[in-house]
Amino acid sequence: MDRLMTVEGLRVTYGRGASANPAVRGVSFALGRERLGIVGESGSGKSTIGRALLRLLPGATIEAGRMEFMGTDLLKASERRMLDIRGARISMILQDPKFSLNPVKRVGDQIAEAYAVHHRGAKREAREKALEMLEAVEIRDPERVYELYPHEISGGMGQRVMIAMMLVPEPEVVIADEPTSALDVTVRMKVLGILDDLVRRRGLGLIMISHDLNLVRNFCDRVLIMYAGQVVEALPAAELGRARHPYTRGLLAAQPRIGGDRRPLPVLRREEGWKQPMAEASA
Amino acid sequence: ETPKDQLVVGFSMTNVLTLDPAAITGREPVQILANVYDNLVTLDAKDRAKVNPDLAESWAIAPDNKSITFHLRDDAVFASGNPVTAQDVVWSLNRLMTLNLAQASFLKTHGFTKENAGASFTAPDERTVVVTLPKPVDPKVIVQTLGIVGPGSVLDSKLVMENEKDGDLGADWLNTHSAGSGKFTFDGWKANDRVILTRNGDYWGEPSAMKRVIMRHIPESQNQRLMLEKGDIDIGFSLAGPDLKALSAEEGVEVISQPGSGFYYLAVSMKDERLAKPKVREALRYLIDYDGINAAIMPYYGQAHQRPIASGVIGAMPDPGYTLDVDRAKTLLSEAGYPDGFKVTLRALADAPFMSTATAIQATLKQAGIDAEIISGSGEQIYGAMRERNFELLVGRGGGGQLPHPDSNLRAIIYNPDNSDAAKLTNFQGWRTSFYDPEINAAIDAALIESDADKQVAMYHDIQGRIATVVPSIQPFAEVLDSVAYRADLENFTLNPSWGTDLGAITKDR
Amino acid sequence: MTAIPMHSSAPPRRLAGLRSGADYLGTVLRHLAGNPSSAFGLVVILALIVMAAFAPLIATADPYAQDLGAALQPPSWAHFFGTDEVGRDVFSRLVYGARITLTIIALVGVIVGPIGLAVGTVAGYFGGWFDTALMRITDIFLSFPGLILSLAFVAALGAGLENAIVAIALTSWPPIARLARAETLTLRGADYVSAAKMQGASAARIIWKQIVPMCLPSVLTRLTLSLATVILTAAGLGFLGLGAQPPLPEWGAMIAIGRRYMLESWWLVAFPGGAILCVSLAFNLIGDGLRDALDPKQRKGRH
Amino acid sequence: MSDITIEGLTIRLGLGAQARRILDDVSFKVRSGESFGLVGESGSGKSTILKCIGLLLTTWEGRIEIGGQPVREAKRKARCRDVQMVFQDPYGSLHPRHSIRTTLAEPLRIHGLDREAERMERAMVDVGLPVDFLDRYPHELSGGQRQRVAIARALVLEPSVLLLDEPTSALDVSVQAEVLNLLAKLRAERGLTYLLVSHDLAVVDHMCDQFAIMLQGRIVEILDRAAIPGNAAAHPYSRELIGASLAYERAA
Amino acid sequence: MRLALSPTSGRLAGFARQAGTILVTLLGLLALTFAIGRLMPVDPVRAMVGEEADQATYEQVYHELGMDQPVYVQFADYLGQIARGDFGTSLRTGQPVIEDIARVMPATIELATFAILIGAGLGVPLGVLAAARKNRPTDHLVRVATLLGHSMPIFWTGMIGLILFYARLDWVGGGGRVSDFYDGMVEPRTGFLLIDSALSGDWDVFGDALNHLILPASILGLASLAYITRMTRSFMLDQLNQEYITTARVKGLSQTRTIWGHAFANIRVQLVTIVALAYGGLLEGAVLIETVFSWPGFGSYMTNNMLTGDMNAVMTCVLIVGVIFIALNLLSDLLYRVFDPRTR
Ligand SMILES: Nc1ncnc2c1ncn2[C@@H]1O[C@H](COP(=O)(O)OP(=O)(O)OP(=O)(O)O)[C@@H](O)[C@H]1O
Ligand SMILES: Nc1ncnc2c1ncn2[C@@H]1O[C@H](COP(=O)(O)OP(=O)(O)OP(=O)(O)O)[C@@H](O)[C@H]1O
Ligand SMILES: [Mg+2]
Ligand SMILES: [Mg+2]
Repeated sequence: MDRLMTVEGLRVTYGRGASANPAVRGVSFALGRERLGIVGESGSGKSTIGRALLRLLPGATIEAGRMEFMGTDLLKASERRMLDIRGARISMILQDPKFSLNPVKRVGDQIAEAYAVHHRGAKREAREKALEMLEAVEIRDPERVYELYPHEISGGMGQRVMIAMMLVPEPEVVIADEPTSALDVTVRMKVLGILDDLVRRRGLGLIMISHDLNLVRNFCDRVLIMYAGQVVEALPAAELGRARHPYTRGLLAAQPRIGGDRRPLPVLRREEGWKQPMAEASA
Repeated sequence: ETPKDQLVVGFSMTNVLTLDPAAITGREPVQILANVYDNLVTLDAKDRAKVNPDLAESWAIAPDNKSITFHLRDDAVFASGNPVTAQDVVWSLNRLMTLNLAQASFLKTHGFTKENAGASFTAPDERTVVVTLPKPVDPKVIVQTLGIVGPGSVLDSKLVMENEKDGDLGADWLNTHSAGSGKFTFDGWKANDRVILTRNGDYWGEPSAMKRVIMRHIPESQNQRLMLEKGDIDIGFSLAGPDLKALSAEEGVEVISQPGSGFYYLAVSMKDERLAKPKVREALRYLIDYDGINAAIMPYYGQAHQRPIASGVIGAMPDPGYTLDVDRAKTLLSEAGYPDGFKVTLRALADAPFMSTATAIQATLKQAGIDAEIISGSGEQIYGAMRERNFELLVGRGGGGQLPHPDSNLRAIIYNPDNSDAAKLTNFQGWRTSFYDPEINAAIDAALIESDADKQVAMYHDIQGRIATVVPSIQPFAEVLDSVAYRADLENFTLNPSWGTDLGAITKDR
Repeated sequence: MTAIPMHSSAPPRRLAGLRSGADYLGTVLRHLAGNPSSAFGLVVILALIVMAAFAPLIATADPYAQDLGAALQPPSWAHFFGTDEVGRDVFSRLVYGARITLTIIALVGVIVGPIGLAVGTVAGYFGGWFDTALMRITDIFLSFPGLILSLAFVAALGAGLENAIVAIALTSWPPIARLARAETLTLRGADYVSAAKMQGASAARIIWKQIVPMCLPSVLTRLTLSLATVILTAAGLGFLGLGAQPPLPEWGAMIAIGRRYMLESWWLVAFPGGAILCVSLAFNLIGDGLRDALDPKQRKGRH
Repeated sequence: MSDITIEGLTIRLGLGAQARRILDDVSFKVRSGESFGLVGESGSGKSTILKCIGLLLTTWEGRIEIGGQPVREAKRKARCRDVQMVFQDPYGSLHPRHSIRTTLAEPLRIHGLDREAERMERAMVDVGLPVDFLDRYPHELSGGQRQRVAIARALVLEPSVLLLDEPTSALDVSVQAEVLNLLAKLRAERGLTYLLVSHDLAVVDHMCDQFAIMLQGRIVEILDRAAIPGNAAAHPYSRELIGASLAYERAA
Repeated sequence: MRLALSPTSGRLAGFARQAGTILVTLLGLLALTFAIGRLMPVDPVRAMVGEEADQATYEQVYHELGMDQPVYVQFADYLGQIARGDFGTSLRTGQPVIEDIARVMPATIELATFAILIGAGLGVPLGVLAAARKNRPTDHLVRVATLLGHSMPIFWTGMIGLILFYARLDWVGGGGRVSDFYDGMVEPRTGFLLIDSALSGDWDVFGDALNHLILPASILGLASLAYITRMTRSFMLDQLNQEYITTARVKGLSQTRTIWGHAFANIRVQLVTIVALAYGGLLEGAVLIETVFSWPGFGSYMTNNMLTGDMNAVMTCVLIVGVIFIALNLLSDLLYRVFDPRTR
């Protein structure tokens, strides 16, 4: 398994001085050509990690022992250099298509643009790539959808457009930030299928951010569990059921199940000690 | 630099509402029409008491003082080419009285009416005009009246009647067209912008050296001043005091300042029981800082003057020498029963120099315990209130004087033949201030018909003496000055105190 | 089931909705003070208030005392800012004028805010023909030439400070009403408004208790910006002779009168002009700052 | 008694040409003390039904009765004391400028109820929040706590019917568990009637006895809870929906 | 801020509704103006007959003007007149109001257009710049610098401009639209001096007119600059906080392209709206600068007529301003439909 990315001791702090809010507090992991899941409750810093990797946090301070992507130091790289990396080599599928697409531009053009930024002067080619990509994410009538505006497409289509946009420049690493949270079950399954398929065929590194344990368990190779800005546990996805950290265990138990008994659901009782990662947590 | 054969004049034309000689109001239109229309006679620009021939070569006053006969010159033609005839003169005067607009009042004061106009103005032949006086007046006053622009302007009756609409006697057409025999003609004016006068090539006398005169609407005094300094205009007619002061020091610009007509005064309403008391009015007389105001505020607007008869006319007297004397005023107030003063309102136009003057008077009144609240506003809010006899104190300007005759001043400022509210004699400031003194009224009437010049002067002196003791409702503190600045390279520029400056006489020395 | 402890992650740091009023104000002020430009604005307004409060102590002379003999003196140690056309001390007049400026600002603020807020929220909440009618009226006032409207009202009611204030207020409320309406339109669908309806609250109660507090920040922001304009409009009315009446040392009127002497006696206009500039700038900057501090649009675009 | 009876509920919304039939002849019954679920695709009209019942929308046609009385005929205040609603988004349903105390006091004042403090405290205890939270503001609470406050606000008027519009979809599973437990407990204790909208069949299964599946403004099928595990639905859409949910869970 | 009449549905119904709305607004405007005319303590009759006239003359003119009719009769008469396309004659100039306005309007349009070109041409880029550098020195500098123009009484800046650039430096022309020498040299075809002189190839006149225009236009432009800058900055900040901006950056777009290619596309309609409104404001609100620069324009025409009580002229002016605002409104509405796919 060749390494695409190495992160050591990542700390991200929003704000300064008295209002400083350390959202990520020393996270380390490595990513190969695999599907790495990050789970954790709302506000635990999952999205922040994703954005920090792409240096997309203007108001925050990012520190790390190491933050490397295939030999490039992401911490020290110039903004110019980052422009070449963003999109082309690492891209990120943002959470909510409703807000993440430019409302006044045709969705097709937005996809094509992602390609064109990194392949100058090829407008027609960009269009074709975009159409191809739309087809790849199983959009039925790509020619028609290309011409639509974001408000004219459904949530599921939006999510797929977003995926198409982020995959069209053929990056090596994709960070998917809750790519399906806005979808209902039927659509969710389809979208995940597409993503999974693309990852397998292209052999890229995928970071899947979510708070849905079922999802991560199904679609990832490894899982990091975050709590309060730290990785508290790291396991192979298949072994999630055997997680030892009380937070992880609590999460697993709190889920209602179809056909389950109707006894009160176990709830989490948060403890200070949870903020300490398990001894062998670093992955 | 303005062109050599064109004259550029700056003034504020906000008040130019029409260019029909029978309907104009205020001074700016007079300045325009004076160069477009001729009168039978003109008032001398320097010697105020002198009347010069114009369309009339000569005139004679009947021995019984009941009529005046004018003899017209025979070479005068209108700009249209029509000859100027006695019929035109009579028609013009008839038109004035029939329309009964602003300019009719000059003659109405002396008994002329719409109804008697036909009998009063007659033309025995092509070249003779006879004016018969409907009531006894000093005929000299009538001659002078016919010398002022507006009532005396002679119109081209043929041309006007060609353009008559619905029996309006050409009023609509004359708004924007000229029908005169003067040195210039015009074709309408652009409100807010300019009036252009074009040389009348067929002028019966010496034609103007200027091909055209551009009269520009420049409402801001400072702008006028800058343009004058730079030579972008030749004459600035509506400059404010501070700018005139600065210009007088400027190389290449001349400033003249000479007595015009009317006074700056403090008026009281006699309807107010406090102000009706002579002692109170006398106290007010000593609460004006005559010297301070005239030195600090009035330069170029007015000069010290305390009597209601303009300087330079017959019967004028030196000032009685009132000064600011707070102690005396306080004593007078105590005697009147107001040792601690009182509260009043003081109205003044929002313009210079009224506001500053009112402010200054407010401060001196305060020293005697009189608490004056200033109300400033537009003409309607100030003089309108005065016309409705609904005011207390007021700083204003007025007092007749377009005619160089003491009667013009006295009639405007003190005369009040009927003090009832119903009389609505709003054109008399005596009535507006509710000042009523039958004795003075009679004296004014008598002086006007006195045919012996020396006796007449003595009568006017007596009237002024009485005024000093009865303390009427209006106390002048300055006499209006007309102040104009112009480029020093203009020649033959003579400021006419009746606002009818002859622009056609001007040449440029370059 | 027992109480769960608070989540450890910090609550979202939003300014909208802080504990008590005073606390809220404090936070806003701190936010404003933290930004150099709005801090400058605060300092100027503070200075204005101090000047107004302690005018008799700060002024070096009686602002109304005339000395016709010492008219139009240039700035000197005797008269810091020179004297005016009737020999009054410009500095002292400026200091006392702060009171008038504050009065204008306060009164216009007090009139315009509530009118605009009331019209806007009521129209927005009820919608339908009621909204149409109110908005038509607003449009009429809005598209009526502003200066003409104030001019007309001042002329109608008579020149004077109070009337000028009323006149300016009359022309300033429509934009605020529009703003409040737009805000209300987005708020009236909010769940907490529905919740209030479900509880049986009357329309008036909902507007007053639920909607008004939410419109307040943006209205306030807009109001500060209007106040800067108000000062200038007052000066413009002064220019046309319809502002405060003499001898009141109102800054706009001081400029209006002083401009006649401006070319020689620059101090007559420069100092009041500078003062207006500072205050108007200050309000503009505070308005900008408030916008950043309070504007609900600054909230993150997802939930 | 607070049975809910809905018959032929139809509503059109939107202006002019954009007007659309949002609900089309919807009928169902909920017996007093029961918990009834509404599931279906996004935009199918689930929330709209609740809004019609709560008279937040008034232009509907058909019949809605609670406890045998048509809702439109009930007095506003009486109706409000009977039916309360809990909204989906705990961040949007509490007024950000009102303290919890104000939020809870409002309904009491509107209805002029006495013993304000006592009632508020009881509501807080009922939903498992410490009484000193009364002086907090919404932004000082977690999502779960906010949702509890929203429930407390609904309870403070002691209604018999609760309309629950996706009350946990904005919360993560750990918090969802708290809220679901609370709702279950309250129903058990007070015999409340629930009408619960959710898109998560696991939640519906956990909470409801019966549920309706909606598609484009119509109810395609009303099923018993027991129909879920074996996917016993008849209508193809229902089958697809239940199937997908089961697949998702099984994969776990 | 958007004046827009809310986008309604159903073409025809919408159109009828809008027409009705416009009519009601205009009627309201007229009624308000009429009421103001009655309330104003200016007396057109007095203005016409002058201070010295006696009561008889006054009453005669009062009657001739129809002022002795009940107010509602006067208003109805006026409306009837307008319906027949007759806007009456100005008492102040004795000329048909429409002719007067046809003369003063181009002067103001010329001034306002130049001013807005300056204001928007500088304001929009500056606003974008300030937003992009929010809370950094550039931002503060831009805001304070542009606000300076907005915070000074315009008659004061105007006068200072004249003293400096006209009197001292002699860079620009003084008051008025053109030097007197050139007055009346070009045939008035459109009324716009610049266009007329260009049409007839009188480049001297063109240059001179431009020379007179540039200073008042710059000062007006400077005053609107602050507003436009602030609004641009504020719109831009709203957009820069949006998630789609992050999307654009994730794609690897540079900041410049993100701002101009993505954020700007979302604010252009709002921008056009506020610029249009600012423009409308300049058309009616340039009284002070027109006075200072002796500019024979619409603003001072309207104001002077108001102060004289020449209600015929004022009503027409107000009507025109109303129509301008409504037109701008419709324009902004239209632009929303064209540029913002969500409103189509
Ligand atoms: N722009 C910001 N400024 C200040 N604090 C922020 C900002 N963005 C996020 N935070 C804070 O950082 C913390 C981590 O946020 P983040 O968005 O990474 O959480 P998350 O794990 O993605 O949560 P969710 O599941 O809700 O998306 C939270 O406490 C949040 O309040
Ligand atoms: N006021 C309204 N005007 C026009 N259409 C409306 C209005 N309110 C709701 N709708 C439409 O009615 C339909 C049903 O909306 P509703 O909110 O009831 O759906 P839902 O089933 O609750 O969906 P979700 O699961 O997304 O909450 C939607 O298509 C919505 O767009
Ligand atoms: Mg996140
Ligand atoms: Mg819903």
